[in-house]
Amino acid sequence: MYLIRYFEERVIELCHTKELEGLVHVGIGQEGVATGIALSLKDCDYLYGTHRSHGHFLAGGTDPKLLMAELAGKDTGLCRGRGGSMHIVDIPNRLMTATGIVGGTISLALGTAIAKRDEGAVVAVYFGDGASNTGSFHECLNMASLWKLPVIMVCENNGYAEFTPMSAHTVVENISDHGKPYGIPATIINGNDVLAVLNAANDAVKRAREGDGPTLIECLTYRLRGHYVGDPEGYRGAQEVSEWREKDPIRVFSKFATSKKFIREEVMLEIRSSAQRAVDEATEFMRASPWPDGTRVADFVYGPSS
Amino acid sequence: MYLIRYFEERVIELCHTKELEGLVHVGIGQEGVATGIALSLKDCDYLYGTHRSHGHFLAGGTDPKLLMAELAGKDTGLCRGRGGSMHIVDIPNRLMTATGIVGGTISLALGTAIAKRDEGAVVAVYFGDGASNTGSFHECLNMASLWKLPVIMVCENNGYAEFTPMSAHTVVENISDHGKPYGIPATIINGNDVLAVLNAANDAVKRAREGDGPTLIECLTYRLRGHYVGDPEGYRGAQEVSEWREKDPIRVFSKFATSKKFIREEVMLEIRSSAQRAVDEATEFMRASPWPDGTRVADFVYGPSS
Amino acid sequence: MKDGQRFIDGLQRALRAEFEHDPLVMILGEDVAVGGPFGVTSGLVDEFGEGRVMNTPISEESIMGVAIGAAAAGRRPIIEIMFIDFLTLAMNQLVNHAAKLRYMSGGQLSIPMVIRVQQGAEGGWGSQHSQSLESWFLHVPGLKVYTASNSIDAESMMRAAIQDDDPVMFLEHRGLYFSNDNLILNKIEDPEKARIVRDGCDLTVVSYSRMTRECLNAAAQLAEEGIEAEIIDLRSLQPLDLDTIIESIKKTFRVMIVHEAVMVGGVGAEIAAQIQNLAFDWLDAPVTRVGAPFAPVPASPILEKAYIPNSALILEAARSLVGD
Amino acid sequence: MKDGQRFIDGLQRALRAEFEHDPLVMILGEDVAVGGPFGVTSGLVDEFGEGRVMNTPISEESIMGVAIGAAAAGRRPIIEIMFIDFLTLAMNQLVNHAAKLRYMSGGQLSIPMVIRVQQGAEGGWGSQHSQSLESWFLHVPGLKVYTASNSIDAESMMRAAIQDDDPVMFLEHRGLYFSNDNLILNKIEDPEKARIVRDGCDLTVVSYSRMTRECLNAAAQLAEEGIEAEIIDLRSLQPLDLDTIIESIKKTFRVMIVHEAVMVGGVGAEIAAQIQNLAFDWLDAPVTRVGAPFAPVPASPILEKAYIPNSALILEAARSLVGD
Ligand SMILES: Cc1ncc(C[n+]2csc(CCOP(=O)(O)OP(=O)(O)O)c2C)c(N)n1
Ligand SMILES: Cc1ncc(C[n+]2csc(CCOP(=O)(O)OP(=O)(O)O)c2C)c(N)n1
Ligand SMILES: [Mg+2]
Ligand SMILES: [Mg+2]
Repeated sequence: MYLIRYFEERVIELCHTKELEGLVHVGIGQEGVATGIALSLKDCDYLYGTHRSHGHFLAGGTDPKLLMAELAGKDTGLCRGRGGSMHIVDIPNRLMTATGIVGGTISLALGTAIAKRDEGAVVAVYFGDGASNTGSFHECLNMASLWKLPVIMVCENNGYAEFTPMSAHTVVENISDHGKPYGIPATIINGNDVLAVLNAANDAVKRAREGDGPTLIECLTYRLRGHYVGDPEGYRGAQEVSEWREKDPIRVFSKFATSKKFIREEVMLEIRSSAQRAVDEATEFMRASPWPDGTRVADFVYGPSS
Repeated sequence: MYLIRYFEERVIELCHTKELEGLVHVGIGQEGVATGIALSLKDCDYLYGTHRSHGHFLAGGTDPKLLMAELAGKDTGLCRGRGGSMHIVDIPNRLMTATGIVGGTISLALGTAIAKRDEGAVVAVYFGDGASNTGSFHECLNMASLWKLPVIMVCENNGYAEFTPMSAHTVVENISDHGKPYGIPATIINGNDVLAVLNAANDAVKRAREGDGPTLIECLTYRLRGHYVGDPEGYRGAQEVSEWREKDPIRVFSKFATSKKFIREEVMLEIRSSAQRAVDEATEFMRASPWPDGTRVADFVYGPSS
Repeated sequence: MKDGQRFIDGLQRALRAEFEHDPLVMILGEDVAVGGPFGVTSGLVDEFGEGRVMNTPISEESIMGVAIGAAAAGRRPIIEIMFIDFLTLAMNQLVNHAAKLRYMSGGQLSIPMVIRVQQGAEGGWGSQHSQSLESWFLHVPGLKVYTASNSIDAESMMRAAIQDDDPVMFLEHRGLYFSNDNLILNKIEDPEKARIVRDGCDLTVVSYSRMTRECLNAAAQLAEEGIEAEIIDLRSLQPLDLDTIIESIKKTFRVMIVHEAVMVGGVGAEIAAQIQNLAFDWLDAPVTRVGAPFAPVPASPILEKAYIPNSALILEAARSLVGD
Repeated sequence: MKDGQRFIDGLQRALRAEFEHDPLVMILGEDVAVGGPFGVTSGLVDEFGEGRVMNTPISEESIMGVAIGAAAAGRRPIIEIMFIDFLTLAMNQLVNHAAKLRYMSGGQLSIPMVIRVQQGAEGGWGSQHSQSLESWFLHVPGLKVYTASNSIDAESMMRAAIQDDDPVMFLEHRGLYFSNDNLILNKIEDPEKARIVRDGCDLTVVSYSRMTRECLNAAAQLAEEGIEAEIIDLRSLQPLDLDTIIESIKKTFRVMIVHEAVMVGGVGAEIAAQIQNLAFDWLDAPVTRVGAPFAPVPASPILEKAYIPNSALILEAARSLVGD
């Protein structure tokens, strides 16, 4: 979680200094979800992200160097600079793809589940509260339940779709209610409690792996920063943000872990400083990396045999 | 109901003799729904159909002559021959449009409701059990409830989407279950009981007209003929069809009405023969009508001012 | 009529062969397990099971996504879109994911899938069951677009499409399914090469899909008038085999392009633009285009007949082109 | 910079004026009530209320349908699609209903609506937030397609679009929103007439939207080399004002078309095809097309720069065209 937090704080700085361009969404405040879900998955499993997926990928094993280089559009980036923040892909870690299309990866996850269910794989996919408005989400609930697919649908409910609070984009009380008509087991949990996320995810993974079909996990969380880097945030008050700051998943977990002595103070410090080091290294790597060759802009459109 | 039934039986004959071409879907067996809904609406209300809308339109006041001419592609047809069976429009009767796109009119109905709610109008829209698989249906449930629109969503659940029984296209038990997450009042009724349909529709219309928002009415019914005229119907057994023949909405209502003496036998006979006459006249009218002028094929693409 | 020579027979042979040849091949779509409305996939489910022949709900956007997700994970899915008109519901997944994932991932992902699409005007089915939208897809880098006018090409090109590592749209004209080939054709190995279906020296006629047949009809009439048309069936629209076209023009100096789609913004526009650039000095007359008028497809059989380009229209355009 | 001369100011004036002028006008879209991500609709909700400025959920397909249903019932809705890339989700309603309902109903229905679409590549936003898909819509009878390159046209054409009785797509290039007009322009009453933004006699350059500005930059450089380019800003893409183009060609004998969209299958294809037909004998050289390479829009700023056609590329093409 520290790695994700420090990484994204660095991303914001680099956006401000224009070392990073593009439309960048950070998930600061939502690290508990990314971390809990990633911990529940095995090497054989697959994951799909959203437009806000740096954390999903880092938690899933992505090398921060390759990610930072990608965000900067360098040739050493995960996607050779072609993807950028919203379209990262890390196949060695089975992080299939992020997407700039809200709700766009849910159906992809179903397809991957069909392809890989016989190998015992589970597929997790993220989507937001806003994405619950998209028709495709509902089409996928139907198909996932009809075909009993080993899919974990993780809703990061941060209470907003861009600048619109949930109460203004739906009358539905809980996103997890959508599971009911389909008989899809659905839980609501505190997404800022990484252990709660992990527990719920473990249950869902178990169910999926045993052939019992999909699970919907609604993680209540909050993004402590703007919708995108540069968002003036006129749509919410400082009070609300500071209340959620108290529930910062990293703060909550650190306090819990050190107070209960699961993790010693020194170890925690070491975790933090190694995360900081990794982010520094990633930044260095990004800076030292070459730009892609502009004349190769039309590479990778078709496969090598075409 | 007799008019619809006789009309569609004639349509089938005319398809077989090739006087009618095109892809034609009849709703024989489902007349109870069309009739009950139409009876609940006032002149100021609007209605949207599906690909199977001859009955919806006839019940809504469409002149059988103009409809028959349209199905034949004559210049005197409702749409000057441009629409055909799946794309009929009858604006004088506020029958806004049928559509060849499954689930395609639900959102249109919402828009018309927004436009006309201040005039006290109610908008009814039909869709099938198969259409409940389309994302747009769910997007519309959300918006209709969010905006409390005066919309009546009428599901003609005939148990099949083309050749696929409902159990194979969804695990959802009742289409009306989809109303729950949105707090949309939803009822399941016997769609072959025209009075039950009328009752449910009256309630829904009242609610809509009083500003209390949308209602979902699931009408259980059955199409006694194939999905389209010419369908070999390999996907269902004769036993099933004959069971439903017993529940034919016209037979049920006629028996009820005459046995309870609501309608005298002679009146019923007169209703039947006048329906038969209307269908004969429609056929004559269609036959006597001129074809559209082929050189005007690109008329009506843009409005007169363009 | 020998059944084996119908367009649909070619498709069925290709599907069956690829299903047998590669266990990763699968098909999904509405009612495909019962054969679909035209019977193209008839019998597949009995032979290869529901795991590989999947009926789907009416959810075009998401079943396109499902196919992409399966392809991304190494399967070779074929998705059937019952009518091209409904492909409008799946454009997001097709354009934003299928076409772009290889690129956006810097080559990490392949999306080996076939999008089978039935299309075209025939029988008075009206504006929403009759369109020809292929030109849209020419404009989408990452997609390939194949068509066929006969059973031989239907078979060999479908097999090639399934084996391709990129998303291939395969357009099937409804008016062709049950038609018999009226020519004995050789098999062309490369699916992306055009086919010269008739030799001629007076003008070049470029077409594809069902219109190839109308062109052949017109050519027979033209021959009686002493005009010999060379007819090229493009087969692949993306990539386009310009070489074959230009070579022919160097012999005929005159060219017309015929398609059923609306003329404005159609495939003919791109071809005409390329021809006038590549063969500017070889052209004795402007490139002529024949396509549908600027209107939706009408339902009335009389209007539909007036709408679809036919051999009379082609004849007229050819005569005026040669007279130019 | 005078604020009032920015592209976005023109749009805002048009929206406000039409909202005031006609109570049937309304707007709907994601976050429009808070101004949208670019602030185009800022303040409208305060002035005209939530009944006319409606925030919608993320449901592109259905909000397009809602707009159509409102238009069919007599309203004049404007729908904002935040990025053209998401319009792929609403193609069904746009193409199968908005464009066809007048036709299919035999003229009973009118669909007076405006589809405002932000689009274009700028700032490294990547393949799914940068496309230029306008050529698709040229191929759809029933739609009109307007663009603007400056605040004057943005204002007058948006007003005309809102008053039009047919569905009009209004394309807004993100790279223009906050740019100031660099020319003093007169207002052209007819939205469907092209604008000659620069006179010249050596070649004709046809463009639209942001690329008009790149063409002007290139023309300044060309003038220094003694080449005078006539630059035509098309404004409306459907219908196309071919007359203005052909008239210019009769003076220059050379023409090139420049757009940001992928060259293959772009608007330039249709224009080139029409020009070579209408002005065959007037052309001293083939119609030249400049457009993006055949690839999705890359995210990397360096690649994006290499991708978007710029004045250097236009210059090069112009030099070679004039030298031809
Ligand atoms: C299909 C589509 N429509 C609209 C957008 C613009 N958009 C980007 S993020 C966003 C809000 C998404 O909300 P949510 O799903 O809750 O995710 P969050 O941003 O809160 O993480 C919107 C509307 C988009 N990217 N894709
Ligand atoms: C978007 C779309 N997908 C597929 C079809 C093909 N199709 C026509 S009717 C139909 C089944 C519809 O089932 P249902 O909604 O239950 O209506 P019913 O035919 O039973 O009246 C299908 C799949 C279509 N017309 N539109
Ligand atoms: Mg959210
Ligand atoms: Mg049904």
